[in-house]
Amino acid sequence: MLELTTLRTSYDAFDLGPIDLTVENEVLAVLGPSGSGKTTLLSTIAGIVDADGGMVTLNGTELTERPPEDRDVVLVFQDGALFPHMTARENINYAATGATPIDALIETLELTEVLDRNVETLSGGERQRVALARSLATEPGALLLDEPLANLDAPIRHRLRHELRDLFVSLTIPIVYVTHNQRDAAVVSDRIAVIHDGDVHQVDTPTELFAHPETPLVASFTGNVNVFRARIADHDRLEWSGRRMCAPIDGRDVGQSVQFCIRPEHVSVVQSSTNNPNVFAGTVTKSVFQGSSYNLTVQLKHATDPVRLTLSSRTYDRLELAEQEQLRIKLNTNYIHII
Amino acid sequence: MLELTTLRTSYDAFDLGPIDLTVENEVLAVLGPSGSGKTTLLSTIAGIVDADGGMVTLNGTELTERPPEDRDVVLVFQDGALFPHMTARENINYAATGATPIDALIETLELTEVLDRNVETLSGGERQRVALARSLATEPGALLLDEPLANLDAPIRHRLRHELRDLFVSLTIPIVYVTHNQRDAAVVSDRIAVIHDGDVHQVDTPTELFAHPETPLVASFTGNVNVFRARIADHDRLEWSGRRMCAPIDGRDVGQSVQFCIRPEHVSVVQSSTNNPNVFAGTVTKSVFQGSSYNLTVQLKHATDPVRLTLSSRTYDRLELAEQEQLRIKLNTNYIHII
Amino acid sequence: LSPDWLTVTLVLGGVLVCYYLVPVAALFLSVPLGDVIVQMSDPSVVQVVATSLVGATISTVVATVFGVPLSYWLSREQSRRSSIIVGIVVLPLVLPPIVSGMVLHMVFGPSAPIGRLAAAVGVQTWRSLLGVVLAQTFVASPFVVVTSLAAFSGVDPTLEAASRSLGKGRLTTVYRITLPLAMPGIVAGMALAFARAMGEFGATMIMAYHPETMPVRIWLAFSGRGVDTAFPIAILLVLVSVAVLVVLN
Amino acid sequence: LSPDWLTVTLVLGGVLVCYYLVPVAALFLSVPLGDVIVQMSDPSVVQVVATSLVGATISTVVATVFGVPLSYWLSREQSRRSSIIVGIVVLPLVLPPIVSGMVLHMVFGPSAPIGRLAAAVGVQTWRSLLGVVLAQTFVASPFVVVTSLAAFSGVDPTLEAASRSLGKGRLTTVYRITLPLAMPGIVAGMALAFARAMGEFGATMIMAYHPETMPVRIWLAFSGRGVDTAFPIAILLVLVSVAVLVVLN
Repeated sequence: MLELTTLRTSYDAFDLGPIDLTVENEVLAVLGPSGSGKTTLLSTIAGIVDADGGMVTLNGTELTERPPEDRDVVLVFQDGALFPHMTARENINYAATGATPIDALIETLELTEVLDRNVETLSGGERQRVALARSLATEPGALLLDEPLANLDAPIRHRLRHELRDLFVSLTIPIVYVTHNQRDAAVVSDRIAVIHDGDVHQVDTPTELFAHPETPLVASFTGNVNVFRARIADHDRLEWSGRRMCAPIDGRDVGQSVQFCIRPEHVSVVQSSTNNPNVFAGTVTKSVFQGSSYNLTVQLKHATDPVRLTLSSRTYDRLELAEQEQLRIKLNTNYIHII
Repeated sequence: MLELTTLRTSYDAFDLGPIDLTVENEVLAVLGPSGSGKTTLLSTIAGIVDADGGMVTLNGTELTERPPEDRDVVLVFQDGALFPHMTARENINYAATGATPIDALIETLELTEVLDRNVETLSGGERQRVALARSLATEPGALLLDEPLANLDAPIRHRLRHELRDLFVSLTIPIVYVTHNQRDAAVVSDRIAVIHDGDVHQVDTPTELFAHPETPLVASFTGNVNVFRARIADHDRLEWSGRRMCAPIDGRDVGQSVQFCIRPEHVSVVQSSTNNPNVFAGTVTKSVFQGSSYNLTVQLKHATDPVRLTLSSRTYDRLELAEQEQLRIKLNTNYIHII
Repeated sequence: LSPDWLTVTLVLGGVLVCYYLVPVAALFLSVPLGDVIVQMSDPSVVQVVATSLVGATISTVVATVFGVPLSYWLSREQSRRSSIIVGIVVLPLVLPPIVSGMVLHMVFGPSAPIGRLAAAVGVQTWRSLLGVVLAQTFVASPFVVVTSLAAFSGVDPTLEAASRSLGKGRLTTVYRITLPLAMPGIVAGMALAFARAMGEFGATMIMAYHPETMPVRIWLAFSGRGVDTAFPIAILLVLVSVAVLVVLN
Repeated sequence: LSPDWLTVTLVLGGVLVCYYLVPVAALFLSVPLGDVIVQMSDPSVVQVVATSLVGATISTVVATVFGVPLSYWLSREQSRRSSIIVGIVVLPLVLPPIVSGMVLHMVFGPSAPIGRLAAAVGVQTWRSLLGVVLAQTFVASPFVVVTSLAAFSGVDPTLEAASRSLGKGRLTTVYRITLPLAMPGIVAGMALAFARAMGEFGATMIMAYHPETMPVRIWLAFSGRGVDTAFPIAILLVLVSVAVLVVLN
């Protein structure tokens, strides 16, 4: 178990923390935009950047004052940080403690072919796998990864993302995985911590985080782009721009001003005209093909802010929608989330 | 109209072409993985890299032998290539021909605030907008863009992608937009050219390209990951691992070996057991949450290769699927594409 | 670094730094500044300083005019030919100055072909201000070429490509983009060349023992004549060197 | 570049390149190689070459032992203090050698405190091999420090961080990661220092006129005694310089 207790540091005029996080033998993804302090956090845990305050402990042992080599924590750098004067094999052997069965590692990571190549000649994906093998060869007590997929092409990225997940599950150590990509975070991790401007905003399982963001910032960074102001109307209704609709109010005070959000893929298009309070009429102002789906922007009659929705191309084709078309959309009560 | 006729070049031991492409007053996205020759292609059109053969013409004028400054074609470099010793305003004025209303450009691109800032202090998105304003200030006859969104964070990237599309539509010149991101390509362009190893594999509208890839390579690079071998059984059926199913055969020879593909989001889950030949029974071997959707890997009873499908979290929640669960999937005839 | 290793490093390094610093400090502490200023008004000292300044200035200008275009060309031409030329440019930098003086003497000396030819039309290429300039230019001008070359190479060629793609020709691009960005490096090279020319001793001793430059006068002072005049000249040379260091940062 | 501009550039640059190359070529063409080899067996020439080689070797070793740890420390310490030290290290590089000799003479000369102290215990710091080494070290050792510093700075600190994160201590990291990666630069610095020490003239003239080094002998030859012995020595010095150039590439 890796524990960060009110961990603080400042680096290059950037203040990180105080941060409290507990990582069991699980994968914790740290999700945030560039400049949010993700790399500084990893460097502080690894001991490469000194902490200004707080504590890092691994399985009960305090690491805060120890040099990086005595922490039993390995950091995998963004570009791999392979030693350029060594082959892939030499890189891995450099780190090996002798106790680890290196061969199994090399096989798992499919490195047999590239072992004797100069690391400068490896592809991005191969470099990352060598870096990972090198790190695991030390049999670390915890593993830290800094955007391992950042510089890879989409197809390789997609494959490696799933391979990493499988590998991580087979290790039973705390793993911290830093990324700015919400999909990487969702696929790879057991829990996600959203970080912004050096502070942790929310820690939750991927499904919880994406469905129930606690702040508008977390909502926007997890693709939850429909965030609207509303007021609690009664015990099960929200008043939104003069219209009342059903929503999970969860005992909030009537009259309270709130924000609610709904993910674009949770907004559905309904064809029959009903009296459902959660169905709204509007006009498609923009329709954009995105490869595997369509993004629609809908201007509702009763509200000023437009609603964004994502439709699979299958649904889109069936509905025969187009720009300036009238339609009815439904905000399903189950997917409305009040912040 | 920008025309490339059997254009060839070699650069850094990489051979590009021969390439034939015609770009009307439209946006042509050039989509390919890194190292596929995208940047070399742009550099050759702009005259920064010499062509080894073939021709570049713009509105009937041959450009092939002209220096870059006499081509009336502007290349927007990946990182913007802003002049670091000038402010944003000076960068734009450097390029201005005098004839263009710079002010309108600055307003459209929301640059008023940053005009007098040193360009080194600008954010990635601001740099790209300054680079774009600078390029448009020359009133070019054609615009070339090299991965303008590559180094931006997801939310900014998403916004700028749509802004670029609107801007491009307002210009009536040939625009070539190079990217390795299929979503960027789909949103921004009128047509997409898929390039790989220096050759153009397919040129088509985004919807056509994503639905009807002409080669397995195009299929895989556009996220069309389900590609299977089959045989034409009769005038409207395909034989796939011993099972016959309906498919758009389009008069191919009976007995011919083919490959067919279907996008993961076009595979649906059906609940009732029917006699539909396109419904197959299988087991979920893997289920991965991806932020806004779930990726399922399904092992069918009759076939060896697994089928990948994407379900919206709404559908996924309703079906209450999990790993090792039995289910039936349907490959809708309309979405099966034979290569 | 274990503490011991760091200590060893700092002790070894400290000895070296003291070895550089103490002698220079000794120069400034040995003579009262007042005396130095008085000696500076000695007409023979003024003459020597003037010769050095004029020679070094001419050498620097010649080096800049001939060298900067060459270094721009070298920075943009990546070929076997250009790397041979870079080798030739670096040669005078690693050649001992006394050898430089000797080889120049074999071309421009009183018994050498060009030297005799020039003398025939009334220009003396040795034991003259021209001789001083010839020696200083040979030794100092490579600094301009090498430093400007590094400066030009540091200017991203993408910026030049961008400028040309924006419709500006090569000349405009060089003047408005490349030169401004390379300027700090070019100025640094000129400063280094000027300082090297001011301090030139070996080649000057052979090519132009007369008219005396500052380093030659220091040598003469030490070999017997007017030791005192060496101090203001040495201090002046140290100040020029320090000024160059400041320019370089 | 319009064609005219390119022509002007190449003409100006060509003049400069010829100015570097022709005198050096003249040296090699002036004397038959056979004569040079005969002169090389002159015992006085052998003695002079030996003094230069021994002196330059000692200076290079001293510079490496004292300088490389310092430059590693400088490359990893980013502070005002370290940038002042870099300034002090560069000072001897821009100081005219004759001034270097003069300031060393003020500390190690016959009438200077350390010089007298050393003489009292029987060690003569001037007009001796030690004097040669003192002069050469002062002038040449900064090349080792500056070049190694650049080499160490070129080693990505991330690689050191990675090594330590993999459980290796600082010493292991330096020996197995940093030093191997910086080695080409360190060797280049040693080569430059060796060449500079071999060619040292100005400081040696003041600190150790005797025993004669190769540059001093060339000067003596030119000022009257045995001109012929200057040729093999000059050619040898040119060859050392060219060898260094080859090492640098």
